[in-house]
Amino acid sequence: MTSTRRDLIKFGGGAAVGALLTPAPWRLVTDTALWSETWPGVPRVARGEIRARYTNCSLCPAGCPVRARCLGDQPVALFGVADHPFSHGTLCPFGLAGHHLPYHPQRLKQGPVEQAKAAVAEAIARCGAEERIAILDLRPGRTASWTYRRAAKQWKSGTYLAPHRILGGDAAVNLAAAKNVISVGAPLFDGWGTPGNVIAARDKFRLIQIEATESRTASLADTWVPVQPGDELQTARKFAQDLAAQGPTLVLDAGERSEILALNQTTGALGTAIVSRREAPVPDSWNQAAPESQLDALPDRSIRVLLIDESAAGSYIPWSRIEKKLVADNPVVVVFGSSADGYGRHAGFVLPTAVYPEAVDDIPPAVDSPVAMFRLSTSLVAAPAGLVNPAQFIAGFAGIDAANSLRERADAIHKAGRGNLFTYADAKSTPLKDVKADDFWKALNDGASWADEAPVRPAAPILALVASTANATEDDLPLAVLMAEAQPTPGSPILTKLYQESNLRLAANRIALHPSAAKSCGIADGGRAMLQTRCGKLEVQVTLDEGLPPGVVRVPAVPCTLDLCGTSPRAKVVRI
Amino acid sequence: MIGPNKNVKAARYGMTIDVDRCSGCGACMVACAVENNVPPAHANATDRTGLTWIRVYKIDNGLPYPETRSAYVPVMCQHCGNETPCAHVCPQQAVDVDPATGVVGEMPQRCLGCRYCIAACPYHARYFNWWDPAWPAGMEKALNPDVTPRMRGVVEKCNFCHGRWHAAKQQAAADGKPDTEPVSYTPACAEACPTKAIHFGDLNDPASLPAQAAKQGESFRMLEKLNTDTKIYYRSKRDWVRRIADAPHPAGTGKENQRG
Amino acid sequence: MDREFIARGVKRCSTGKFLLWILPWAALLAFGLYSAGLCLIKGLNQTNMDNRFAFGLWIFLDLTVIALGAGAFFTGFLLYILKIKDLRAVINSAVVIGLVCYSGAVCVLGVDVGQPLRAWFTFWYPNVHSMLTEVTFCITCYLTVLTIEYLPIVLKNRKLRQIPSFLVFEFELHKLIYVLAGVGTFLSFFHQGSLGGLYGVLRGRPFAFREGFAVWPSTFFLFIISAAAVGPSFVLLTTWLVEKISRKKLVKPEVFSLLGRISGLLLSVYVLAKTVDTLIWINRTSPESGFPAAQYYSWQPFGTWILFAEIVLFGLVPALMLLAPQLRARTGWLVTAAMMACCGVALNRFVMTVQTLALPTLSFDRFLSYFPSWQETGTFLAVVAFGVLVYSISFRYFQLFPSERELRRF
Amino acid sequence: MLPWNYGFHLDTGHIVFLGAFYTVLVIVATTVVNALLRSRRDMQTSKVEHIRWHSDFHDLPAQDRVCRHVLTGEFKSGECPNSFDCRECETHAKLLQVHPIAAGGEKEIFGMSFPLDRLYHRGHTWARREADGTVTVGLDDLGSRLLGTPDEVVLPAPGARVEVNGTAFRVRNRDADVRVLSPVDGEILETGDADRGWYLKVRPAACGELPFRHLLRGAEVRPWLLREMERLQLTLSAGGAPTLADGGVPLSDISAAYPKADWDAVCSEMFLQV
Repeated sequence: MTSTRRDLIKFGGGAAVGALLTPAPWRLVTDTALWSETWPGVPRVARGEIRARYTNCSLCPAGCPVRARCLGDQPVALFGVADHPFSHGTLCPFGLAGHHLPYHPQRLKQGPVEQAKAAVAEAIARCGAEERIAILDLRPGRTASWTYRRAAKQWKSGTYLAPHRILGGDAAVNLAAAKNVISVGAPLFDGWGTPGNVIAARDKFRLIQIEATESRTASLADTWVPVQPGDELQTARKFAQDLAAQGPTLVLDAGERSEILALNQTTGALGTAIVSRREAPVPDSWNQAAPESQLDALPDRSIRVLLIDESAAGSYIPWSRIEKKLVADNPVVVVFGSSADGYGRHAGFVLPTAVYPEAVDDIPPAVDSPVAMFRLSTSLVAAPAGLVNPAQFIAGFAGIDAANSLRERADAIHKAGRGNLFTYADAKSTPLKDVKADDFWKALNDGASWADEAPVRPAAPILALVASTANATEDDLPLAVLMAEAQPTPGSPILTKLYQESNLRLAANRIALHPSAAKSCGIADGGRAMLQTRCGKLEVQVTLDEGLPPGVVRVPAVPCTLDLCGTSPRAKVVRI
Repeated sequence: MIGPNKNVKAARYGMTIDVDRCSGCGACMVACAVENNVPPAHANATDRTGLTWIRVYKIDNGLPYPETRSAYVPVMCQHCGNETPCAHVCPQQAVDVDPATGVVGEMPQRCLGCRYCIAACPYHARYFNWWDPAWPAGMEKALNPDVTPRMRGVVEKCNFCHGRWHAAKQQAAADGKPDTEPVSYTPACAEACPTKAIHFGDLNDPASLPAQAAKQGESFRMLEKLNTDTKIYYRSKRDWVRRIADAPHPAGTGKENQRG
Repeated sequence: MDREFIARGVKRCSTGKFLLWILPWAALLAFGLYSAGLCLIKGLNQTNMDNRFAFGLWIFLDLTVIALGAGAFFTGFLLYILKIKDLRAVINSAVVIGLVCYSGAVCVLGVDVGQPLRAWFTFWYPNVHSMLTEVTFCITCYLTVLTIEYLPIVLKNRKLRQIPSFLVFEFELHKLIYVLAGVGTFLSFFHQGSLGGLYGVLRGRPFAFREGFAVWPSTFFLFIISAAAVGPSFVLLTTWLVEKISRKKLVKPEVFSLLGRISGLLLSVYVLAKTVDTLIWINRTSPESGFPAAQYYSWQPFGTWILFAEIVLFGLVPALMLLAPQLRARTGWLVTAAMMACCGVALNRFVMTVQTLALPTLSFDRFLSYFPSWQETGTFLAVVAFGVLVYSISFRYFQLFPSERELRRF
Repeated sequence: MLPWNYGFHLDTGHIVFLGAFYTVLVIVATTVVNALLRSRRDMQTSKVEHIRWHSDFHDLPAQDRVCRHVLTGEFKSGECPNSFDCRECETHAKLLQVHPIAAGGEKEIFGMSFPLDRLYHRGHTWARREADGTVTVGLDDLGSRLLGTPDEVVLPAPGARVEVNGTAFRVRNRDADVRVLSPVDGEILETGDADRGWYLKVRPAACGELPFRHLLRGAEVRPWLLREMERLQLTLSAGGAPTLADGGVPLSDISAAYPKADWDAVCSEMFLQV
């Protein structure tokens, strides 16, 4: 038989109708929905081989061990290292989002490097006899810190500055040995020491939190003692007397005020809960280094060149205190940091630095580590071009070689041969003397930490107490300022979950007031207001918090607020 | 959608959360967002328009300062087992309860964003994508490859880290374990919690920590009287904390006692 | 100029005057469409809704207009099924009102969802247990029916009916209209009900949750009755309004009073049922789910006054007014009562939607407030403008009130 | 929705729900299709005129639809169920048996001439049976006075068919555009004009008495005309025009006398159309 066109059409039509009776066309209709899965604005996730890489978190001195879940080389999630004897695999919320920091929209990538070089060189050249070249290191104890001290030594007027600290340097805290802890607002569970260690030790000591508001730490304390700001000392003293009998009683203070930490001398904490700590060995060639000195010790208007290393965050010194030490006629201030929001706001030059997890740096032992530690934060993410390494920048001026300082330090530690090396990949702890120098260095770069061996009898340190400067009474300012956090917290973009998408933490542009206090200023919840102190004013949004005492304003710890309230703890809130 | 299968040994994944251990640090919220590719907030987002699959609320005993005592309660999808309110109301089967795991799943590519499920959920555990998801330049490289980001205009919520469950399933298969056995895994929040306040496990497995915790006297579930048979058990030694399980009791004033 | 489009023997204002009346409404519609467009293109972040106030002005609007539009199906039901011939005088108007309300509601729903392009999924993967599925199916079907019912009214236009095929089709379709009326009634009963069920089934929201019969909570039936009760009232109201605006006599006074009586009867039934339901809810349903009913009303500003207003002030009072013949005889009273009835039902829908979401469920929730953004309000106004426009045009060119022609003689 | 879709399971819920949904769809669709088919049939069987009259009649005010026997006072009240087509009306047939219509009556009513040799249609046309079996159709006196001297008369071509109550011819006067209804069924043989006194000569479709049963005659004419005058008066007054001089003879061209009246409306009333 022959098939005509008519037959073909018939066949086609029949096929079409038949197809309608099969699932195929209907499934196709269903799947048209998938286009909207990848519609504009929704990024496609990459695919690839998943592997683990290890490093140490350098966002704070805790330096928690980190296992990075990597897609190829790109970290996509960070975890603790579960078996680590000190950190117990804990990461804080900021550490968990650390791998986002390189992508922060406010992140600084370019800077006037050459101009800065020229300006510094010129300033050093015309530096007067009484004038100084100062390096401010916010996180002392690092290898970079040694580089700074060595550099400072090269200049006749070189000075190495570090924030004043009583605990965390030569004197460290050993929570495991404490029977009671009297914490005057110290954020034990919110950024103090090494989170994993604090939580592990928590069940063994009794915690008395003396604080005006019920902070996170207070809410987990055995006893929260609400006090009026200013009455902390008496209260702490009272408790110290009562508790000393029951065993080593550690007294901590958020602001490390000497008069409060001095209580430790009477509570049997010295030598038990507070021990002296050796620093990790350094090459002998380095002992030509300037001593660590404090800002307040310098005469006013004496700093000609100030180089501030902000790349490794530490305790923030309010600008007003720095500012009065600078010479009057255009001093040169260079800030090394990853954002311009810190000291960069006041500096002539802001030079961009690498951030965690790009930067290669070592992390000094945390305040709660009774022994010295040496661990590296290695580079998990390639740093963009045009960044500056502050240590090498400064070393360059001083004409010293710091390129290999980390390796040299590692070798020095290895030479001393004390302590143990804990490698993360295999969770193994080996005595350092059983490790070859190269293996040690390799291990440190692949994710490991060296811990000094604990002394047989811990020595009692001499606390570096200094007479505190009493603040002038400011009765015209009705509200006492309470900082929400100890220091500025690293802001990964995803932390909006805590600051903006929930009110779990106080956002940078907000302050918290008791409803009655807010009412007296005529401010409603969410209203705009001006926060005023001796040092200036700042526009903020007000959040009402019935958990606060009426006479108090709770302020987030960010550089601008710390500049504002750091030195003058009283403020007033004016409606706008 | 996984149909009910007779010979599958069904799991009932659940959690026990020790409120007395929660420091309210927010690690769980961050870990959750990282794991599930939840985008950072849009500039105009607030605590009422954000995306927080798990959200830590600060609660207090309602007494004035200085008698105020507060605690932190992480609240995520409670994975109701009985007439799951959201699954019940979804007009187009975008929400389903997996009989093999008891997990209440959300299918973003099926959702039309009517938000009826949000209205239906008494735990406010469901979140709507009010904005297009946006990450800072370059950050999309750091997204979790196991989870597809959701688009604007759909509802999303905690699914007990479905990506991790899936990975665990595949691992089990690779290890030659029978497909009918429930796998054990840990969601991001439980893994990240620094104080180990959150524990995850199979409530059908008497040995699992949640199953045991559920039996303890100090355990409670949110709004138990609604008879939604939730799978998140909370725990506290403090009476006033346990009372948050009940309906709100405004002291005549309509005073709000939530600041989380 | 458009004279040959206007039916013989009825007076209509001049084209210019008509355009003048249309203009502001058209402008309002344009503004509304703009704001709706914003919501569609930029997303629902343009609204003030949020994760806790997931429904806002729009859902309230939908529930209310659909209740008011119920006049269409109920009048049709009374006229074609129960053969109450007097209602022929308003049926066309009722159909237009229904069409306006339903199409408005459907459009707003289209804007209200986050992914309008997936709206068809509801038909593709229906979850038959969801009240919203029932609503979607019924409303779309009924909108189709209304459109078909509207067709004869259009085709009867003086100019159009000169085209033989239109004339004939209109004639034949009108002969079968009772079938559509029947279907429409069936559909309307269900979606009016399921709109009530929408909130009644929310066991997670004990303020709204109600026990019921089979799969339907009591609100299902309450919504049906209340809609049927307020439908005629709204038809009465609009007719009166149109008479006032066009300064014409459109229907016989006895039709007014008939509508009033129907409305009154059903309203009183509703008030009775609602009272019983409320008592059961306060004393059993709510406490059983752990929520003492008293606490709902301790959150200001929604005190017990709202309950009183809903049931007594805007329920019982208008019901009695409409039932009293001597009051019904006076247009003023009749219209006031009808208006109150409409407000009552609107208030009921408000309580169901807005108050339900405002009330906290977790003990550490706060009482939430919500105020619509201008984009939301704009979209809302678009529906109103759309309604006025469609009705005005229909009134000018189509025979909404068949008795108008003979009434002009007296 | 469909058995092949994800999540479709044949449980009671689905069956009941989707069953109901599909049923509704089918019913609605059938109704519309049915209406379409019927109208197609009507178009083919050219029932347009028939339907137009029915739908017009349906829209006439109740008091214009009264039975002719109400006019004569035999009944108190009653709407005509057959839309003025008494040929198929049993009641009318019976009544004719009981007492046939008196042939009497006068040629002059209200000064208008209504010759007795004609049968009158309620749309103001008359039909006269000629000796040769044809029927001449014309406007009655009131009709022609209403339309006065027309601006235009559109007559159908010879050979065209007309049917009872269908359009016989169109007359335009002022703003009035009137379809004059035909009193008889039949085929047009010849067309006349106002001067010849008649407009159409028609060969009737059927012969005998029956085809003319619906037309008014003899004694019926007067009461009918009385009613017509009332209606005219009402429409005019509604148009805001002064009323006719009571009992006075209507002018030869009423339309000219009422320049203000909406003459289109008036004519549509009087010539039974919408």
